[in-house]
This record gives sequence, structure tokens and C-alpha cells, in this order.
Amino acid sequence: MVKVRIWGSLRTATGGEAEVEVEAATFKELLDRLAEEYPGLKPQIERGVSLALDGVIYREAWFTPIREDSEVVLMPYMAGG
Amino acid sequence: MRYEAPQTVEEAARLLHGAPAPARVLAGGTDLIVQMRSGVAEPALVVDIKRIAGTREIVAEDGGFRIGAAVPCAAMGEHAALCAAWPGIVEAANLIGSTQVQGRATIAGNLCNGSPAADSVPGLVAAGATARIAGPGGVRDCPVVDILAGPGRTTLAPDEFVVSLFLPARPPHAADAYLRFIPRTEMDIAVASAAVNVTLAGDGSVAKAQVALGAVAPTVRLVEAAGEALVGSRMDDGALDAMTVACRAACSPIDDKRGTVEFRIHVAGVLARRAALIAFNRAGGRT
Amino acid sequence: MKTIPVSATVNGDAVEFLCAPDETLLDTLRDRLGLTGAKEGCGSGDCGACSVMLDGRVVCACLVLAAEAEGAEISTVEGLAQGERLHPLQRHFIDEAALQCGVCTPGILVAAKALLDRNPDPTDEEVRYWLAGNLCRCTGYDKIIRAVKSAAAEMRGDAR
Amino acid sequence: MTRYERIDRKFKQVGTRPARPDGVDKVTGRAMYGADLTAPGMLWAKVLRSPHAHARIRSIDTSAAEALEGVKAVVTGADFSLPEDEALRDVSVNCMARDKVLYDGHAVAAVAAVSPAVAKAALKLVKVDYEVLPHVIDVDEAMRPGAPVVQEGRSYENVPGGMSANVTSHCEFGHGDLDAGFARADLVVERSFRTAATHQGYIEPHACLAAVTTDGRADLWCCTQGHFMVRETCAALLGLDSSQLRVTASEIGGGFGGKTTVFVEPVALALSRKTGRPVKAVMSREEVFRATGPTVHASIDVKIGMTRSGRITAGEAHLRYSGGAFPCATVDMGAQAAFAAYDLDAVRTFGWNAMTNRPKEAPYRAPGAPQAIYAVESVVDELCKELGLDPLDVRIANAARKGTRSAYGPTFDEIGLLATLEAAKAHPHYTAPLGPNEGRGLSCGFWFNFGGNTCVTMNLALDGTVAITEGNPDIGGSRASISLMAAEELGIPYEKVRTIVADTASIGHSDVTDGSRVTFSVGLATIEAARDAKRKMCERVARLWGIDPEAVEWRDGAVHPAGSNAGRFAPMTIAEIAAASPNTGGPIAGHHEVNADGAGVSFGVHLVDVKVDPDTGSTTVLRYTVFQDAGRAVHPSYVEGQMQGGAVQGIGWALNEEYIYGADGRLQNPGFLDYRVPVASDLPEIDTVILEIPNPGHPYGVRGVGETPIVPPLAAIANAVSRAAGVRLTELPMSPPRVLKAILARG
Repeated sequence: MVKVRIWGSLRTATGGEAEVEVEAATFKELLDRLAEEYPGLKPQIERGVSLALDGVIYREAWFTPIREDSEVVLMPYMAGG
Repeated sequence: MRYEAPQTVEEAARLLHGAPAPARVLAGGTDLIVQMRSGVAEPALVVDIKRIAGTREIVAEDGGFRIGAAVPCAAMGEHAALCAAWPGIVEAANLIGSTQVQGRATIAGNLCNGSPAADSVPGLVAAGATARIAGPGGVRDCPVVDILAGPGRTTLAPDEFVVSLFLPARPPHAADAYLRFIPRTEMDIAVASAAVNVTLAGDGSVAKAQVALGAVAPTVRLVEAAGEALVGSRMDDGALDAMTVACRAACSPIDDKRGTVEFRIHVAGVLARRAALIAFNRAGGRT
Repeated sequence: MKTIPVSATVNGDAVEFLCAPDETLLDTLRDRLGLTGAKEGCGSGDCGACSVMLDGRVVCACLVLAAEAEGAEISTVEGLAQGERLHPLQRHFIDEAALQCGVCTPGILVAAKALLDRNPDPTDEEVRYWLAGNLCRCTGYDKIIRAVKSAAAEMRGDAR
Repeated sequence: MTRYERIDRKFKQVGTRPARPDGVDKVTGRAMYGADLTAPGMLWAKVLRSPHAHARIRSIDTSAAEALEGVKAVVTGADFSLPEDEALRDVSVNCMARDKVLYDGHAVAAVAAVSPAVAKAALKLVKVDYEVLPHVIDVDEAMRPGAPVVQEGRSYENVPGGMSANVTSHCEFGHGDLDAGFARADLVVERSFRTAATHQGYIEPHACLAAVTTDGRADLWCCTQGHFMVRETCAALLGLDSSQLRVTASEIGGGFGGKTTVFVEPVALALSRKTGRPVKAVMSREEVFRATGPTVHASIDVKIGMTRSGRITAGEAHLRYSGGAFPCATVDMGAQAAFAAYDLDAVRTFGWNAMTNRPKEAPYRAPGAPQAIYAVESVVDELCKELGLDPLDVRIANAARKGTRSAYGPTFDEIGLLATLEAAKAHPHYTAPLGPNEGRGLSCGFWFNFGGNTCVTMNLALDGTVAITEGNPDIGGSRASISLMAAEELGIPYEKVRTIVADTASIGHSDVTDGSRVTFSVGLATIEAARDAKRKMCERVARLWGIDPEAVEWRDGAVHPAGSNAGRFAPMTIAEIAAASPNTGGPIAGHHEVNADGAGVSFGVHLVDVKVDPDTGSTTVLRYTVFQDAGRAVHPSYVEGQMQGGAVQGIGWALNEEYIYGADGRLQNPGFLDYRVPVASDLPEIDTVILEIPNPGHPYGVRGVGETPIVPPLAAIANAVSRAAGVRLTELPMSPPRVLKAILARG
């Protein structure tokens, strides 16, 4: 199981929890499990999310491996200028 | 559109007189060509006056200077005698737009464009300059102040044009100054401006003063009360305060993208005060 | 609109062209004479990207009618280098990274040359005011001012 | 992310300042920008734009325009498809209005004609019947229930019920107990701020030349930050196969984020398809201001608590942004960036986006961050002033560092903020004396930085020189940096490398040049491509020498035996290996295709001194110093250039730049005369101090540097002006009328 921190406005989809636990070994599995277990997260996941893994931001890489002790933070998908 | 570049004043006058409206005179083109591009001006005829003899010259005349209507502002700054006699007018001319614009723009065009914010006009008004105007009936001379009619408007008839401007002879101990406020250091239209022209008496006090303000009324405005407030003074605070009050009282500006009513009124007074001191010092005055 | 025949000198070469009466010199240079070095950034004389020399003065080509150029001497950025040899301003702009995107560079080089032709030793302030009509959005102007000054020093033959 | 080793080593070429490869072209006028290409038989396009801020289009009659001699085609919204994808659909509607015009300047029709003059005349003959609708320009007004609705049905699920339909999204970030934090504070300051919309202000207007053939093939030349983005977007809007549309990026005359989308490109393609002739479209400056992307405008409330000793106990911000007439996620980034520079126990930010009748926002250098950080850094400065604390000491005491849980969630890795703050403290600027009416301000800045999809091919010529092909338009000298990294990695002179930006048919998909990503991502891919090529060269030489590939090594541009045991062979240089390549297995190339990550966040600190004229409210910038962590400055001149250019854009934003609307909802200043970007005489020298705290996510330690420098100037200048004027300014720009009003009100 990995602990995933979500941002504040997503808590309506997780019953108020700021941190949820899912079974996932990669970024892709994490997104799939989150969408399954918390259907309210689905629209945001479809619009785009980034993943911060131990402080490093990944925007798309599905195969990025996640360890159980990793710090996992979900972030909105972002773009620069 | 037709483009004509006549060689004589008469030919230009004939072209303008016979033109199907609208016709426009082209000197430096820095306003006209912008207006044509944006569609504000759609002239059927453009008369380029730069090939008319004398329009590109500055000549000494009766102790003063006659400045051809097609003399670019940059050329004024290169004329040592003109700079010495009318430093305020020259500095105003050299504030119009960029280096590139000054290589083309003319003070006659600046006048005829009719903008209340025109940089060179307050100085011309304060100087008591006259314009030589050509029309179908020949030429006439007219004080610059009487040419101003409102934003974008002059008292010139559609078939008239300015051939030259005349700056009168200077007595000793006389000088002028011009200041404008813009948000940047260059490239903007004046939000408020002031020109002051002073002549000192033998005792160093102000014998005569003329103050003109720009961008604070529908036209550049000669503020006689402001000039009178300085007469007899050595630019002491009392006289300057009175002048500032007179200037602000003469303002009737608008709120727009460049400034507010309050800002324009306040800053017009500030600029007139600073310009008065500069002109006074240039004239050799000691406070 | 009938076109107007114009004869002029551009970068030392005699040229003849036809232009529409309301056509700007900038459009003629770019679209008829193939000299695309001068750029249109604004079309209103506010950015200086179209700076060219016209009879010894630096002007915005967007604020000149092509018809006015009859008999005129015009020079553009394309005339700055002498064959293979870059003008010192051009070299210093490259060496001192005085350009990023480079679209304002032709206009700035033409304007800077006009400055150095009349004032071989300008102060920072003189350079900044002379070039105030040339907008650059990339560099913050710092390296441009330095490059103009070091080109000026080289042209004066100062020891460097 | 690969954690790279030896990023701290000594470099031979990285860190030097060679001439850029496109330099001569750019100083001689030879470089070809968007508007510089012509084609035989070319037509000219012009676009008709809405004069209304908000109106329903009842009908468009193009018959008179089509009948004009010289007009070859007219297109309207009906000529473009509406893709399923929401973002693409918005781009389509933004390029050409459908049932409604949503802002002054919104495109409604376009013509192609034999000359610009004929095209312009034709526009006047297009008759559009508008039903003018009420409009809304201001974000706070747009959020009020009952405000005119810009578009219906665009709110995301995260917007609570009962709000105006203009509110499209809501976000919230942060951690900790705000109430407890504020309770611990000795002083709490709460302020509201406003920032105007600004424009990227690139000097080159959007321009393109399109040529579509009747068999569905198309070529497009345009100035863009990302020609692959142009390809995908235009293909979707026109129903073309991406592979049949070849897009070539011209030299680009500035972008700053504004050229990360399309405007006239699909229009020129549609007109070309309709006419069977090449079509050139060039925007005027007025069109650029009215119809291309400004930033969001913002209304922000910030509340921060501090102890007497300068410890921040809690921070809270409410950000209301408007990205114009479409949904916009920029506020998400603002809400995440607002407090990034601080190590806080309690922090919370709330963001809202609301639609207004303004042009669709396009990203502008660190989108969303400058506004948010301006508000936060202004309040921090006010707290410092009220409590009599040194503003740099307070920032040092509260600075985020390695191990800090950031305000937006993740825990920071190696970051350079503390070192940057300490460099500012040690700099003579910080202690230089100030005169009357002068003030000093400072601010931290932050940007995330991104990596992204990147392709590099490195081809070895038979003489051993190297050609690098990449897919990211070079805005600020990136070809020089990329060539430098290739030369460094291969151990050959910089002059032996040439880097080009290839068209979309010649290299794999590359994301737009944005997010400060090019030196990082393309550099990373270049180094990896070079390593790939080196491996291949080592294999060739090992085979020639008849030894194991492990027994050779690459050193100083040549293959050497790895040690005395490997045998005695004269080293083989890259030129010798290249010359022998036909005999050893054929051409040698290195590749790297990657979706790069590990960009590493970026921090900067700006110090500024200003003088305020108390009689006119005019601000003069006297001295300016930028401190920033570049990870590794590959070509320091262009790193400095980014720092200086970003600072000056921020100065413009702080002092004069703004979108000004009339009561009629029309933009009043669509030109460089009244949209006042800084000119040379407005500015002092911009000093730079580059720090190099290597980024472990890049083989040479590079961090993106392009965006962060626009973030700090807003607050740095606001803090300096507020101190000089003796009154706190809370609205940007701090134009002279606004400053004078505040000074006169202060008394």
C-alpha cells in the first residue's frame, strides 16, 4: 500500500481525507486505483494530474515505479510559459 | 488614394483646393500614416509638402527664426542658435516620440494634428509663435494659439496648410522651458505638460511670463493668470504658489487610459512650477 | 489605385520599384525588394523594429510612404556588414549575447550605428535614450547597452 | 528520475560563453522569422474581429466579400471542426467564434485575397449581424451571482453549487492548523491585492505561411514555441492526419508562453485548403493585443501571522483569477506557488477561476506565480516593517530547504533558496545607503520547472563533426547551450557541432518550448544521445582492435584502451572513427527520446532600489540585482540574459503594463503606445548573481532558469515603492496616478 496525499479541494471525493492508501506499484496503477476507489476523483484525473514522488514532479510517466515508503503527492497537471 | 509631391506652395494650395475631400497634408507623416493604417484617416489625396522650397529649412528672420513646416524635430536640436534662443521649444520637439520619430516628425505637423497633448504646442503658444498659412487666396499669418480648436481639430480651412512657423526675436534675459509628465521616460503621450516663457527685467525680476498647459483641456491652454502671477517676482514660493493655483484652476481635463482628472490637475501645477524655475534660471535669474 | 514608379538607392545599389500610393517603405523593402531584415513589430512607430536610414536619419520604415523615397538614400541592416566583414556592432552583439530572440536586433543595430556615427563616445544614458524607441522584450536591454558601448570603444580605437 | 552522479565535476566547455550559432544570421537580417517567408502565388489573409465584448452572432453574410475582385476565399467558424477534447475545442472556438463572440477582438471570419489591401477591403464587406449581450470584465464582478454569463455549463465538479456559472474551477492546497497558527502570531496582517492582466509583449506578431494541396498534404511555416503542438492542434481543427501536416518552426521573435497555442495558423491552413494556394497570415500589433493571450488578471486576499522574532506562524491566501472567456487552470499554479519559499507549519491557499469577456489567457512566464507571490511577499514585507525586522533575515529564518514539506505538498529535495538569500545578504547592494524618497525592496520567487517529451538525434559526419537535430524552437540561445553540452560530452570543440531545430517530419514529437524546459530536457537528451553515440564508437573501435568493448574507454574526444591490460593501441579520435565508419558497420548516430522528469524547482531573490517622486507618483528604478540558482549555467551569458529579461518584464508589470478596458468592454490600449513595456531609458543596469547548486536530475546539474526571474519583481518593486512612498501599494500596476493618489491620501 502507498499513502497518497491529495490536494485540499479533492477531499470532497475522498470523504474528507487528505491522505488515502491504495495498492499501486506505478504511477499508472496509482491513477487507476484512485479512480476506482474514489470515483469522484475521476474527472480531475481525466483532466490531468501530476505526481510528486519523493519531491520530484512527474507529469505523465505511467511506468514510474512507486515504493511503499515513497512520499506520493498528487498535483494538478501543470504547464509553463 | 493619390499621392502628390508638389514643388511650390501655389501648386500645393491648388491641389488641396481642387481635391475631392478628404485630402491630407503629409510632412513627417508620423501621425498621418498611423491614422491611415488604422483606418482613422482615409484620404483620397495626400499632398507631400517636403519638396516645396523652404519647407525643410530653419532661417533667421527679423531677429527670430522661421521654421519650415517639413523640418524634422531632430534638425531643430542640431540648430545651435535656435537651441540657444528657444531651448524649451527645442526640448519639446525632441521629446516627440523616439529618435526615429524625431527624424521625421515636424512641429507644424504636431500643431496641425490638433492633439491637446502635443508636446511642441505649449511652447509655441507660450512663445507667441505665429504660423504662416497658405491657402487658395495666398498666405496669411496667424498666432498659433488661434489655430487650436479642439481635440483633433484646428481652425484651418480644409484647403489651407501651414508653410512655416515663426518664433519672434528675443530680448536679452529671456528663456523658456517645457516639461511633460509621462509614465515612462520616453515614448508616451503627455499626461500633462507645461511650457513657461519668461523675460527678465534689468533688476532680475520677471518682467513678462507666459504659461501654457497641455493635456489638461480640449486644447493646449494659455493661462494668462499664471503668467501674471510670476510678473515682478524672483520665483519666490509665494509667486510660484499663486502660479500653481492659477494653472490648476485653468485645467478641465478628462479621465482616460493615460491619467485621471485629479492626477492631471495636480501634476500640471507641479510641472508648471518646475518649468518656471528652469526658464528663470536659463534667463539668468537668481532666486 | 495607380502605382507610382520610384527610383532610390538602397544599401548603395540603385533600385527602381513600383509602389501603391499608400504603401509604406517597410512593405516595399520587405515584399518588393526582398529585404526582410527590417521587421514590423507594431506598424505605428512604437517599437523601432523597422528602423532604417533614410537620407542620413534613422526612421521607422513603417512611418514612411514608399513614394516619399524618390531619390532617397536608404540603408538597412542588410547593408551593415561589408561583405564577409561584420560591422563592430554586429560582432559585439554576438560576442556579448546582446540578442536573444533577435527580432529587434536589426532595428537596434541600425539605430545604434546612427548614434555612433554622430557620437562616437556616448554615455550609458545617451545610448539608453537614443534607443528608447527600440523595444526589446528579451534582454532587459543590459547587454545591448554594453555591446553598443564596447563596439563604440573598438571603433574609437581605445585600448581594450 | 535518474539521479545523476558526478554532476559537480569540472567542465571544459560548459560554463564558457561562445558565439551562438544563429548569431550572424540574426545580426545581418538573414534570419527568417514567421513573416519573412513568401511563396509563389501566395495569397494574403486578414481576419475580421468582433467589435463587441459579448454578442450573439445571428448571421454572417460573406457574399459581398466573396464577390470582391481579388478575393479568393472566406472562412468562418463553420470551416473548423469542434474536437471532442475540451481544451482543443476551446482553441477551435478561440481561433474562430461560433454562435457567440466572447471578447473584443474575437475572430469571426477571415478572407484570403491577392493583396493585403484587397483582403482589408473585403473585411469591410463581411456583414455580421450581432445581438449585443451584457458583458463582464472584472473577475470579482464575474464571480457574483447574477453577473452576465460568458459561457454556460463550463464549471468543473469541484465548484460548489450556487455560484455564478462563470466560476469554472476551485482548488485548495496546504497543510496544518491555520487557526492555531494565527493564534500563535504576535501580529497578523491581512490585505487584498489586485493585479492587471499583462501581455507577453513579444516583438514579433504571430505569422505563418500555409500551403495545403488537394490530396490532403499540408505544409506550414510559423513562429511558435512548439511546432509539434501546432501540428497536433491544426490537424485536429482541420481534420487532417498529423503526419500529413509538416510544420516548420521559423526563427521566433519572442514568445514567453504566448506562442504555446495557435491563432492564425489554422485559419491560414483553412484558407489555403479552400483556395489551393499558399496563404500568408500576419497579425497586426492591435490584433496581438486584442486577440492573443494576456495573463490572468487577479484579485487576491492574503493573511499571514508572524511572531515578534520573525517566525511565520500561518499563511492563508484566497486567489481569484480570470483567464478570460474560457476555463483556465492557471490559478492552480498560483495557489501552489504562493508560499513555496517558506517552511510553514500551517498554510492554506484557495483558488478560483472565473470567466470574463476578455481574450483567452495564454501562459506567460511562470504562469500564475507572479501574482500570488506578489501578494504574499507584500504582506511579509509589511510584517517585517511593522515588527522592525530585517526582511532578508526573516526570509532566511523561514526559508524552505531540503526536507521542508512544501506548501503545495511534496517535500523539497536539493534547492538553492537559502544560498540565494545568503548571497543577497552578502551583496553590497543590500547595505548601500539610500537617499530621500528612496526605498529598497526584495522578494523571493519560485517556479516549478518542467521536463517533458524530448527527442534528440546526433549524427556523426564522415569528417567527425557533429550535427544535432532537435525539436524545440530556440528563443533565447538554446542552440548554443545544446551545442556546448554535446561538445563537452564528446570532448570535441564547440565549433565542430551544429544544432538545428528540425521540422515535424524530421524528428519525433517534442513538447513546446515552455516551463523552462529546453536547456534541461533537450540538454539531457543531447548528453544521453552523445553517450549513445560514444557507446557505438567504443564498440567499433573495440572490434577494430579485437578487444572487448569493456576494454576501451572514451576520453577527450577519442577512444583509448581502458588500461594497460587492454593492450597497446594508439587512441582513435572521433574523426578517425567517423572516417572508418563505412568500413566498420555504417553511419554512426546517437539518439535519445524521453519524457524528461526531474527538472528541479527554481528559486530566485531580487533586490531593488527605487525613487518615488512625491509630487507626481513617478517611480524610478535606481538599482537592481537578481540572484538565482541555475543549477549549472551552461552558457552564463544567456542565463544572465534570462534573469535580466525576466526582471525587466516584471518591472513593466509592476509599474506600467496593464490591459485597460472601457465601459463598453473594449480594450482601450491595443498598441505599444499605451501598453507600456519598459524602454531602455527606463532602466538601470540589471546586475546578476548566478548560483550553481547542481540539480541531481540532470547529468550536468542544470536547472531551468527562464521563468523564475519574472516572479520576484512585482513584490520587490511594490515593497520598494511602498517603503519610499511611506504607504502600502496593493494594486498593480503602480502607475503614477495610483501612487500619487496613495501619497496624497496618506497626507
